[in-house]
Amino acid sequence: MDNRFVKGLLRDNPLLCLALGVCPALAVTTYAVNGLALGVITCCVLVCATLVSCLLGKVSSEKGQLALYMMVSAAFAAVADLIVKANFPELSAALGIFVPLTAVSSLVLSRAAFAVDNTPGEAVADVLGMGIGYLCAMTVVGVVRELLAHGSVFGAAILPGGIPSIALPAGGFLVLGVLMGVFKAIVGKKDEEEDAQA
Amino acid sequence: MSNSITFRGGVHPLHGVHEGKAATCGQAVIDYTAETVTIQMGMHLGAPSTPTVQVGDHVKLGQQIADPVGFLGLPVHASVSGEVIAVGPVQTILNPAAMAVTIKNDFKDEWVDGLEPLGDVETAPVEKIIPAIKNAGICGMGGASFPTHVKFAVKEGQYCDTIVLNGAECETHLTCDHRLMLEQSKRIVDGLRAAMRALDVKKGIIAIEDNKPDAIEAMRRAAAGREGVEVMPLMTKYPQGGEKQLIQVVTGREVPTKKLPLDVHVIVLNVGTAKAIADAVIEGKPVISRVTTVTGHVNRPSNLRVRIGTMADDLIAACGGISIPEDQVGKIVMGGAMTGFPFPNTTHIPLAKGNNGVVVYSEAEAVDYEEDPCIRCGRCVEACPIGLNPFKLKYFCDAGDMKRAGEWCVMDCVVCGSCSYICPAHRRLTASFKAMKDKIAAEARKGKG
Amino acid sequence: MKLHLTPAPHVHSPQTTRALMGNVLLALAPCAVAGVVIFGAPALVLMAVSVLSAVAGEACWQRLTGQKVRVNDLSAAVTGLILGMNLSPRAPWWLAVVGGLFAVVLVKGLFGGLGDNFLNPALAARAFLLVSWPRYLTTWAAPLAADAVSGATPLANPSGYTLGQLFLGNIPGSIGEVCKAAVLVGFVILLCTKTITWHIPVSLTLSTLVFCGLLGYNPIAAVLSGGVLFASVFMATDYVTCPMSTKGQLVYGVGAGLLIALIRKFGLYPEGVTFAILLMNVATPLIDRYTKRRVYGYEKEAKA
Amino acid sequence: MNILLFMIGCVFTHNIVFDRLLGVGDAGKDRRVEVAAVYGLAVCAVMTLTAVCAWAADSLLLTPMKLDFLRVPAFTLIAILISLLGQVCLGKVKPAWLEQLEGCALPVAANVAVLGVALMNAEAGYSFAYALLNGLCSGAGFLLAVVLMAGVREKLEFSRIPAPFKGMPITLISAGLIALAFIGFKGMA
Repeated sequence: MDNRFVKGLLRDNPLLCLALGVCPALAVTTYAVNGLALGVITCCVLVCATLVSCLLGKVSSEKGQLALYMMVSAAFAAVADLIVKANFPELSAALGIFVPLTAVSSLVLSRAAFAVDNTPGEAVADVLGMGIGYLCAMTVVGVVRELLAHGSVFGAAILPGGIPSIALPAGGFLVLGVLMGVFKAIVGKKDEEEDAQA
Repeated sequence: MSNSITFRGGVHPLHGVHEGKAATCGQAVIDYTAETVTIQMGMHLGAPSTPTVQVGDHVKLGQQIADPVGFLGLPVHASVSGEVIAVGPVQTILNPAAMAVTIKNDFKDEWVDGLEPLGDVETAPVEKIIPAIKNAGICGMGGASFPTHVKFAVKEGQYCDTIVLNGAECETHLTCDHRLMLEQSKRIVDGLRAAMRALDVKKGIIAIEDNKPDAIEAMRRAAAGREGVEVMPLMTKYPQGGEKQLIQVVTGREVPTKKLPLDVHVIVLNVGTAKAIADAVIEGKPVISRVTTVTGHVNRPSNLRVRIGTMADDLIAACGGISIPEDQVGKIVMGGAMTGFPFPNTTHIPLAKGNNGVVVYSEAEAVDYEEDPCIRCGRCVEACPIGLNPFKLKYFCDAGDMKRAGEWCVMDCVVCGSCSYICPAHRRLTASFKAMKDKIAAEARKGKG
Repeated sequence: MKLHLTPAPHVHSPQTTRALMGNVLLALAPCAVAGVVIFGAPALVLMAVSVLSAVAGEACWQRLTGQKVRVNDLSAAVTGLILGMNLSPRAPWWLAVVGGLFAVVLVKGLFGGLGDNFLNPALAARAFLLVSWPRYLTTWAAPLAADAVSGATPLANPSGYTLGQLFLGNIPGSIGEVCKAAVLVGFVILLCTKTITWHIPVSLTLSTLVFCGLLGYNPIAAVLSGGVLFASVFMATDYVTCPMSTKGQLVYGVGAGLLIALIRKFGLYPEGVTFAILLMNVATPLIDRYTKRRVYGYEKEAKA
Repeated sequence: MNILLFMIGCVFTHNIVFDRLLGVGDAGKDRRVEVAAVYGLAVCAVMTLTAVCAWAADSLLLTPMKLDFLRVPAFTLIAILISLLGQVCLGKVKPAWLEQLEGCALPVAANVAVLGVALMNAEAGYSFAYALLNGLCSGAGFLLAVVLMAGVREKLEFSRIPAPFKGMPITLISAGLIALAFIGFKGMA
C-alpha cells in the first residue's frame, strides 16, 4: 500500500518522470508561490475527481469512460476556480485560466483511468502519492525557476540579479526539461520504457 | 576533347598525383612466368568448378582442368604446362580455404591440341562465337568476374543495340587497361567486333577517361575503318568506370533499379575481356594470362603479363620486392584503393582472372582512422553517384534497421567507396552498406530457400 | 607480416573535421583582427573569454557524461569565437562565459555533441543573451576613432552613415560584424578551401536585398548594416543545422532573407538576422524532408 | 488591418504552444511528420469549432443567466461532442487519416489547448469574429508547432542524447529552443 505512495513521490513522479500535467507547470512556475498554489489546487481536483470516478465505476465504452472523467474533473475544476476567485483574487489573477484548465490536465485524466481499474484502497494511495508528488515537483520547479529568473525564493531576494529570459516561456521549457533530465538521472531511471507499466 | 557530360556526384581520389598511376602508366608491360601457379576453381561469379585432374598428372598449356558447375559455371584451364603437385584448399584473398589446383611449371609452354581457331573476327561463323567464349572460360576482367557468355545470353523479347567497352579505368593506381589499350589496341577492337557480330549489334563504343590521351589516340587509330566502332573520351572522375555511371554518360540511359544493363539494351565489357574474346575467337586459346599492375612501395612498380594463378609474393618479387622495411608495411591491397580487398597478413595469395592490381601501402598511408561523429556536412550526399543519402543509411545500418535501410535504397548502392573517401569524420559508410546489402541478400535467399 | 584489414576505400580525402574547423577559424581571423583594430583591447578579451569558456565547457561536459573529450576537433573553439564576435565590445566578460556555456552545454552537449544539435549553438546563445540582457547587446560602443560615446547603430538611423563607412566598419556594432571587407575576405577563404559552397551566403544576401528593398529600406544599406553578411557567411552555413542538398540550401537562404526583412520591419528587435536564421534552423528538418534527390533508377523521389 | 495583425499574432507571436504554453504535452509526443500534420489539422478543426460553439453558448446562455462558473463543464462538453462529431465525419471522408489518429478523436478533445482557447475567448469577451479567428489561428499555430516539433524529433532520432534526457526532457528542451527562435516574432502583433 505505502510503496505506491512513495512511488508516486519519487520513482514515478507525475511531472518529472511521467511528464503529466506539463502545460501548467511551464506557465505558472515563474514564481514559487504560484507553482505551489497550482500544485495544491491540482492535487485537490485530482483527489476529488479520482474518488468520484472511482465510485461511479466502469462505464461501458472506453470513449464514454474518458468523457465521464473529463466531465467529473471539469466540474471539480469549476468548483476550484470559484473557490480561488472568491478567496484569493490576486492568486486567481496570477494563475489565470490555468486553474479551470486542470479539468483536462493529462494528470487528472490518466490517474482517474488508473484508479477505476484498481481497488479503492490502491487508488487512494496512488492518487495521494501522485498528488503530493506533483505538488512537490511544481514547488521545486517554481523555486528553481524563480531563483534563476529573479534571484529570489518565495519573494525573499537571495541573488543580486537573475537571468530574465528564464521567466519567458522559452526559459520555462529549458528549466523544466533540464530538471526532468537531472531528476531522472538522480532517480536512476534509464528512460521512458520503464514508465510504461507504471 | 573530353566529353563534357558527366554523372552526378563522384570524387577525385589522389587527383594531385595523377590518381597514383604515374609510376606505371609510362612503362611497357613486362612478361613474367612464375615457378608454380595455383589456379582457383571459384574465380568467376557462380558455383566453383570441379577439378578433373589428380596430383601427379601432366597437363599441357590451355588444357581444361575443371568442369563448369551450374548455370553460371565456367571451365578452368591450366595456365602453364607441367605437373599437378596439389589439388586442395588454399588461402585466397577472400576465402581462407578455396579449392585450387597447383601446377609446377616445366617452362615448355606446349599448347594442348584440339584448339579450334575461327580465323578473322569479321569472317568467323557468328553462331560459334559465344560457345567459343564459354569454352575459353572468359569472365569479366574488370573485377566483377561475371561469366561473359551468360551476359551475352539475350533472352527473347530482349535486344541489345549498343556494346560499351569500359576503358575508363577510374580506379586509382591501376594502369593495366591503359597499357593494354596502348599495346593491344587492334586485338581489343577485334574482340569488340566479335561481340558485335555475335549479338548482331550495330554500335560499339569504347569509353576512355581523358586522363589517358595516348590510349584514346591508339584506340582511335585501331578503330578507324572498323564498322560501327567509335571511341568516346570521358571526363576523369571516380566512379566513371562503374557500369551504371558508364551507361548513363555514354548512352544517356539509366538502368532501372533491380534491373540489368540488358534491360536498357546495353552490354558493358572491360577492355581486357574484349582482348580475351579476340584471343578465343582468332586463336581458339582459353584465358591463361592477364596484365596486372604491381605498384605502391615496391622497388620497380610495373605492369606484368602473368599467368592466371601466379602467387602475389612472386609478383612482388618480380618487381624487385617491397621497398620499405617489413614492419613499416601497413597494408597490401588486391585491386585499386577505392574497391580493393586487403591482404590477410600473408602475400602467398593466388591471382584470379578478375584481380587487376596489387598495391603496397606504408603504415602512414594505411592508418586505421577512428570514426568521429557525423557533422552532417552533406559531402557524402553530394558524392554519391546513385543519389543515396549515405549519412542517414549509416544510422539505419548501425541500428540494424533492415526495413528502413531497404526503404532508403541501400540495395541500389554500388559500393564504390566515394562516400567513405570524402567523409571528413572518417566514418566507414561503404563497409556498413556492403554488410547490410549482404545481410538483406542473405535474408532474401533464406526467405526464398 | 602485420597488415591492417580495414575495408575499402583505402585512401581518404585530406579534409577532416578538424581541418574544416581550422579553415573556418582561419576565415574568421580577418574579422577578429578588424574587430580588435576598430574596438581595441576589450574586443580581444571578450573573444578570448568566450572561446575559453566554450572549450572548457565542452571538455567538462564530455568528461561529466563519460564521453571521450573531443575538444581538439576545434568545433567548440569555432562556436566560442563566433559567439565572441557577436557581442558588443562593451559587453561584460561574464556575458561571454554564460553565452559560451549555454551554447556548448545546452544547445549542443545535451543533444549529444557535435552533429546532433538542431540549432546553431553560437546563434542560439546570442539569442538567449539578447533576450536576457538586451541592454548589453544593443548599446554599442563607438569605434576608437570616432568620439560619439554610444551612437546608434546603422539600423537605428540608417541615413547616419555613408556606405563607405558601413563597408569598412568604423561604425558602432558588434565585434565581428562591423567590417564587411573582412567578412568578404573570410568568405573567399572559405570558398577557396571548399569548406562551404556559395549557395547559402549568396541566396541569403540576395533575398535580404530584395525583401528589404520591397519593404522600403535602401537595399544596399540594409545588407551592409547589422550582421547580415557575417551571419550568412559564418553562422548560416554551419553544416549541422543547414539543409543537406543545394536545393534545400537555396530555400533556406531565401526564407532567412524574407524573415530578416519582416522582423526588421515589424519586429521588436532591430537585428532580425539572429532570429531569422534560428527559425530557418528549426525548419531545416522539414526542408531536408521535401528536397530529397531522385535516386538513380527510380522515377520519383524515394519515400520520405 | 488589425484583424490581419491579430491573426499573425495568434499564429506566430503568441503561438499557442511556444508562447501561451497550452497543449505542450500533446505537441511533444513522438510521431512522424505526416501523423503530426494530421493530428494538428484535427486539433485545429476541433479548436475552431469549439471556440465558435463556446462563444455562442457563453454569450447567449451563460453570461445572461449569470452561470459563468459553469463555463468549464459546458465548454468541455462542447469539445467532447465536437470531437465525436469530427471523428464520425472524418471516418467517412478520410478513413486513412483516422487510423493515424489511432482510431479515436477523443484525445483531441482532451487537448489542453482546445479548452484553453475557448476559455480565453470567454474571459477576454471577444466578439464572434475575434473568437472564430482566435480559434482558427491558434489551431494553425498548433499545427505549425506540432509539425516543427515532429520534424526536429525526427532529426534527433539518431542523436546520442544522454540516457536520462531521452524522451520528454529533450523534447521540452527542443521546444524551449524553438520558443527562443519564436521570440523573433515578438512585436509583430
